[in-house]
Amino acid sequence: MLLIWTSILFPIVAAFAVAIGPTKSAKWIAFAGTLVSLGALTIFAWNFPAWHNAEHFPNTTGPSWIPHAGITFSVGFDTVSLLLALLSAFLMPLCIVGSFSAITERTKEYYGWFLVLGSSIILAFAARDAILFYIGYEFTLVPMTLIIAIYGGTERRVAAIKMFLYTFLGSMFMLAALLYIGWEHRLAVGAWDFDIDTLTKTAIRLPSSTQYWVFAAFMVGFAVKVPLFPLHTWLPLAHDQAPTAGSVILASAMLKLGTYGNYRFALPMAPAGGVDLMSFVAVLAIIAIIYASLICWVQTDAKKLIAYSSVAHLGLCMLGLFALNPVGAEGAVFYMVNHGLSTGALFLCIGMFYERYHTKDTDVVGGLAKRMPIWASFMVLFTLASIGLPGLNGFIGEFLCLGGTFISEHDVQTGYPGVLGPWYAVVAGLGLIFAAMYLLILLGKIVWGPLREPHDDAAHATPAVRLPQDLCFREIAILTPLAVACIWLGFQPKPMLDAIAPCAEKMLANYPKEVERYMSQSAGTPLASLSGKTNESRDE
Amino acid sequence: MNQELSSGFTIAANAPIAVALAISALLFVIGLVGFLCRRNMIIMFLCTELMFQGAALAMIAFARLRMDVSGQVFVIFILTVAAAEAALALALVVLLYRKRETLSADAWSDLGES
Amino acid sequence: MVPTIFYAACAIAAAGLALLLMQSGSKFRTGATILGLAGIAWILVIVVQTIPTPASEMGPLGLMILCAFVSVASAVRVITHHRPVFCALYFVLVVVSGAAIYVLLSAEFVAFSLVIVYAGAILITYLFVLMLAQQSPADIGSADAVDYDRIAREPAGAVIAGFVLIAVLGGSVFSVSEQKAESILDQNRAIRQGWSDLSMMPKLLLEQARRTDSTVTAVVARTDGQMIAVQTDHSAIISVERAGQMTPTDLTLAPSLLPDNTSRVGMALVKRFPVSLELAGIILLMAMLGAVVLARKQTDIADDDRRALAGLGKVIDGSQSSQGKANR
Amino acid sequence: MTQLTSIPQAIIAPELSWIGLAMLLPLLAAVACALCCALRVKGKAAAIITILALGASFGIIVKAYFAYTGPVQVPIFQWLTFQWGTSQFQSFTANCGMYIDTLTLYWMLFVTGLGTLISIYASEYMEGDCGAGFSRFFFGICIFLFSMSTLVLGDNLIMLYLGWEGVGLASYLLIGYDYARPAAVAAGKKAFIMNRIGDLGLALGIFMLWANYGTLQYSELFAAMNNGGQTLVDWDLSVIPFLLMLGAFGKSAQIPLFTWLPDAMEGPTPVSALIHAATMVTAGVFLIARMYPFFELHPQALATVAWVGGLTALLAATIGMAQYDIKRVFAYSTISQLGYMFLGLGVGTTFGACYHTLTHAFFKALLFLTAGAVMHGFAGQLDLRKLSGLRQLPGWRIVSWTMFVGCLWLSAFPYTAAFFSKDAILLQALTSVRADFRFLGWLGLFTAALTAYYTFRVWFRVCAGPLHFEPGAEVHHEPNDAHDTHGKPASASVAKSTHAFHPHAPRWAINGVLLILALGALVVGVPAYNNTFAHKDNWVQQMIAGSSAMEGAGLAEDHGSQASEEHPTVLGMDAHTGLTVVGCTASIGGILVAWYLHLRSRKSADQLRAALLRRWWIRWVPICMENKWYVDEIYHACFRLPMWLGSQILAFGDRHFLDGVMVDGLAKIPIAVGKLFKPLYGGALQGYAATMAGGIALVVAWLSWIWLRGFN
Repeated sequence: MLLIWTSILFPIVAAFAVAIGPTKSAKWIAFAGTLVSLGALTIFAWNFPAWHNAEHFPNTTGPSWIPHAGITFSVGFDTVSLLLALLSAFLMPLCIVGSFSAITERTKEYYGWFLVLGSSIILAFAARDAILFYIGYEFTLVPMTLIIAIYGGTERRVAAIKMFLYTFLGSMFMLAALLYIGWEHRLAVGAWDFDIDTLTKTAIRLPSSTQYWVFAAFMVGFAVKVPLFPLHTWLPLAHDQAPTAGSVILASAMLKLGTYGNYRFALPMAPAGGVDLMSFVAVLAIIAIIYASLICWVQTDAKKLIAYSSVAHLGLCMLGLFALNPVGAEGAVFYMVNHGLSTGALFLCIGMFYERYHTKDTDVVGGLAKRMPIWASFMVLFTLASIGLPGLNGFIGEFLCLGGTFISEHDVQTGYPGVLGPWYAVVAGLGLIFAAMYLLILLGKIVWGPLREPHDDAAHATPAVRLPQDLCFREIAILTPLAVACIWLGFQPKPMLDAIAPCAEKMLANYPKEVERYMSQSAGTPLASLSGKTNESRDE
Repeated sequence: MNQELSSGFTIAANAPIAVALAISALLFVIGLVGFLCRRNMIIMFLCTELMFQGAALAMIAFARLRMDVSGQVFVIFILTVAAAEAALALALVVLLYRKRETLSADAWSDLGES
Repeated sequence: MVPTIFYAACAIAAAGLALLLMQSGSKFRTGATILGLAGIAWILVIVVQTIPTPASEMGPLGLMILCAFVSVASAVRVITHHRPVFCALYFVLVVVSGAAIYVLLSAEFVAFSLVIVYAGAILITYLFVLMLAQQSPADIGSADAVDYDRIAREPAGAVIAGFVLIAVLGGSVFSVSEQKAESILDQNRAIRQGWSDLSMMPKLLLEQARRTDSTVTAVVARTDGQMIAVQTDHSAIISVERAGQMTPTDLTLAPSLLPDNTSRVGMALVKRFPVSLELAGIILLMAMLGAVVLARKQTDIADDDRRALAGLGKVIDGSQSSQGKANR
Repeated sequence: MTQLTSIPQAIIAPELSWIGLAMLLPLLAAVACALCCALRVKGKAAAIITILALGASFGIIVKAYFAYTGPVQVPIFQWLTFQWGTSQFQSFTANCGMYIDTLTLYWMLFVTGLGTLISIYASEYMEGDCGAGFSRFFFGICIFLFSMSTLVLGDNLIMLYLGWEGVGLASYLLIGYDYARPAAVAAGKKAFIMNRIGDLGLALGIFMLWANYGTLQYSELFAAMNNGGQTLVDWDLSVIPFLLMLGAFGKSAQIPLFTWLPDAMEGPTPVSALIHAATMVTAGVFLIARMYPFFELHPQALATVAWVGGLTALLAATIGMAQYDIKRVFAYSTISQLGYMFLGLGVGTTFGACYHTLTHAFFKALLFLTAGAVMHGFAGQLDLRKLSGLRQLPGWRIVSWTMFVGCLWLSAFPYTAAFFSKDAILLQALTSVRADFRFLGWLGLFTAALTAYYTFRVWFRVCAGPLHFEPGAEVHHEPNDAHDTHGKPASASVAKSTHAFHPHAPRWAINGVLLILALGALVVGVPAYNNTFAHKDNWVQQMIAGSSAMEGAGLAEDHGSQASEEHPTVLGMDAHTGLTVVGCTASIGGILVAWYLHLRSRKSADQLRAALLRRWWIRWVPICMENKWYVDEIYHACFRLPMWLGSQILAFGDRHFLDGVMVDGLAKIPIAVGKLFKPLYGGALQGYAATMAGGIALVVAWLSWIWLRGFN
């Protein structure tokens, strides 16, 4: 518990130190703050006793915060949240170091807010109290909005406001759902309690129609954050305008809050709703994959391209989650981590070349393999990881997500309520082809090909920080851990898979009952008709 | 004798107190109307003082009703605040008058869009 | 009582006030005044007749109504008079009649401090500022007041807003009280509170005890831990030590020995709201500092240089149009 | 099709894990090459490391071959494995392990062997890039060898998929080796993406297998097939072969997905030889051979393979006839020969297909390497109209004559190894009971004649005839020269520089490798002689028979038993004799035509072309052939362009409709409401106060209404 609170609160302490300390030392204080946070979390993970079961640790209720509302300072991790928190804590120092040369004005505020951002993300992952989660979840928006609005590109204000309002509006629905379940709990028990496990126990007893609406409200909130297809438009703009490190955290950690929310709240709390809305969400996810991939194809802005690719990738992740079977869930969770690594790294790479050329337009800059071979090597590696090349990390998650989708329909017999099936997997699989297409086009433009550089001397005349032509030691030191992680997870995913598997099962633990409930009902329910259809198709 | 309604309102059922409350309401409203109607900034502040008077009178009336001196104590605090407010507000008025050479509040509509 | 009647009274009063504010000529003024006074009178009548008043309270009630008329009428003049100085003077009248009402409500201390602070200090400040910021009659031209003092700003809307407020408030409050109409002055409670206040003032308590029995040397806590036990006849029993007696004995204090209003207010101030008192002091200090900072002459050397370049003279007082323009 | 005989059950043999070094060594070598790359090593260290590692892994495979006793499964470490229940289905197992049977060894032998030889060749060929891309090149080669070994050795389909995509990656990196040329980059991209399309099919096939059989381990899959194909789900299994087939078509450049292979010739020639001729493109053949039992899940699956193979062979041959770039000719010939292999697989002779894979690997690598030598020596010149009579040039004899050997083999000259391997395929087709297979057989024979023609067209043009050459502008710096000058006369500037140009002849490494390969091409004919003259099972047949592809091994006893019932005939003769006669005719006929048109009277070739172009009813034939039947253009118009337009529309819609109208439009509602109330906040102080007073009045009115209602 102490270690968790250290990792959450130390960045805030460091933020205060940054605020009152001298400007010159701000970045080093921030770096130290994030390192301590990462260190504390690593020690915690090292001694984590629950790697192989789905329990939370510590599993005790924290100190009470608002007693009569049942809100407590309860923190604890299960494997999934620990992995995601570790990912965030791992990326945080890298982002800080990555900002050393990019942020030269108002550095103190920048690093201060960045630390607060990291802290709130870890809080959201660590929270075992729904309201505490909500606070962490929402509070990420404040520093992120400031980081975008102050340090971003030319349209930074619009982007920041749009991001804030959009995601805030979405999470209102989520909060409503949480409060509603809390209210139901109060009706049943007589006292407020926002412990997530307790709420889950309450929520699964709600009638199906209620669960449907609870699930829908959760989905609206989390779908904005993920972002799912029609609700994604804030993301490319925010990514495009955010400073590099902001994009990294946005893509790698903040979007994961959306998928994590599905994992932690929507799916386990409202299984009946999950069953009802599964195919709907899956169709949206598939549309997201194809739609975003196609848009990526014609993007000329490197960062926007990666941003849209995030939409597509997270669509696949959502598809895996909503296959509602252990394979898909496992793949989805694995994919969350992997997407964080490879997309974060890609954003860092794009940021590095942006710092040198002050443009992200792939029509203007290109063929940088000649100028920056080291950068090009990293870029190729991370692109391949993002494409999902076997042997690198992206593949595992992608493959399992697709596999889960593929066998989802068949799972009706094994106790999971899947209605997706091969056709969903086929269409989603097209996304793999498109991913290769647009990412290789990106590579072909900026890494390969004849050298093209902008003849904009003004941009080079007054560099804030002098950077060497190819990557400097600091930048290599940022990218190397990410590259190692990508390769290592690709070749040795087993420990992580073993750790995730019980959690994936636990998330779906309530679904077999739902299946029984549906099965026991008369024919005409969606599942019954679907399984009937399956039988027919088999007979053909 | 004490009649408290469940909603929390205490009804002034003593005629002088009721009259005092009525006066306090009238003073408050007249102050409000004056604040809204008059253009002279000094008079507007005078009208806020009128509203203060209304509020203070209500306090006294309720203090009498509840037989509790706290209400009176609060009137003293209101006096303090009124004095402070008058000092600051009048200083501001002087300042504003220096800038625009008029006491009209309409001269200061910079808060509005366009 | 039907709220509708109250609404009608409010409407009449509002109409009178609105007419007065519109300043549409002296021929309406009398009628408007009568209308307004009638409306206010009706409101007061409604209020008074809602509550059955015992004969013993008719005297204070009459005085109260007199003060009410004075107070409301002068308040109306405050907001309708063209000349700011007269407004301020009418406000003094409001304060004084208000103080009279305070006295009727047995809040003597506050009444006097009101007169001293408001009439004596605040209103004088207002008058000073009026003098400071008043344009000379030559600027004003023909009329006896500047335009912004003569012409009210959307009086109808303001009056409607204000009287809707009073109508709904009064309507709801006074219409409900109808069925529960009985005096709720809780004498017992007041006495208890008074004795309790006294018990918190050991010196005064001892003094009052000595006044009853001169042999008393000390007042001690009673066996049940309380200082005072209030009797049903409003007297109080305290435990005292007398000269030459080893054990404390009881002593009954008559209700006439209760502390008066001023001491009770003082007591409440220092015993119950000490922090607020300190805060009030800080607020006053801050206000003083703020006023000094704000009202200081906003000129400096650079400003003078700028004016010199513009061919203007040195700043004599702060009010210069060029400065105003520059600041826009 | 007869019902399967039982596939031998693999035994688990962890003690054989040393064979895993054959995978590990290239990987380690890749890491070492990457280090060389990072440290900017100037010398040939990377090449030496690669050659040593590949040679060692060849040695390991040879040792494994001699130690082989029966199919074994060798677990190495757990890779992608988890389970969530107790039943077999509730687990996903894809460990890093090896499944070693004769097919594996057969493939690994020529993959590692040729890999080693071509690395030696490349160490000389690529020396111009020392210090620049040299280490990167060998990094790619090592990655390729690692992936290919994984593909072949892996004991489950996920390992195969890993290798499958890995070779795609290596192909991408090596085609785009010369990344400054847009054509090379585009070709690499195209190769990767087209392969991805096939890979999707493969992946879906893998899912399908997993869903149905609950396992992806070969041994368990084969066991399930032996047990009568017990499945967990009663899904329609018949799509499995078609999905797997799609993967194979992508990787082996068959008809819907073949256009990447000619473009892949943008890569350095050793890459073309190793990856795009000898080994990687045969992965499709390997996949089908490995999963052969599953291709009988649908009766038309193998027929589809046969048809696709036969048509690809013909189509590629017709295109190859009209190309002027030597490497392109060879590339189309590769597609064509791969078509033969698929035809063989389709008509049911895995033996023929695998044997042809082996012979093809040798002679095609040989041909590419000679082409590479020419390109190397003549500064990138590959246009066969600008080179002539090289065999007379001192120092070029070895190249010329080894090329001659390669051409003989490619044109299936009688009694060369390729003659026998092609024979085996065509024989099976022609003697098939199915009429369409017999038709495909005749088509294959016709294609063989075309093959002989275009092969010798190259040789007669380049190596025979009077000595004449024009150097290319160095291909590494000038992107458009060698590949896009079809049909244009040689430019004057190039001709001028001829006098000053001295082609540098290949040295020992290139010559040595060429000789070894030529020897190898001879040697691989030995099993066939054995078969033909001794009438007993040859080595290749034995290798195939011990594996999952045993169905089509064509063992002598099967053959004999079949013969006793009804001996099939070709043209009324005994099948063997008949086919030999017809095959010889086709091959020699093609060569003779080539001799006439391209050596005896080269003008007549141009006259023929002109004559064809003059006649409107036939002119489409040369035009289409020269333009590759417009397949690229059709794909562009049918798929790429509509999708690109659609993407533009989507991007526009996303920005202006979804974001602009929907999202911003929603955001405009509060703005509009705000505008409605804007007059209340005009800036005048009293305006705010009046609003506030009105608001308070409203709130109080509402509250008191509630309050009153509560009491009445």
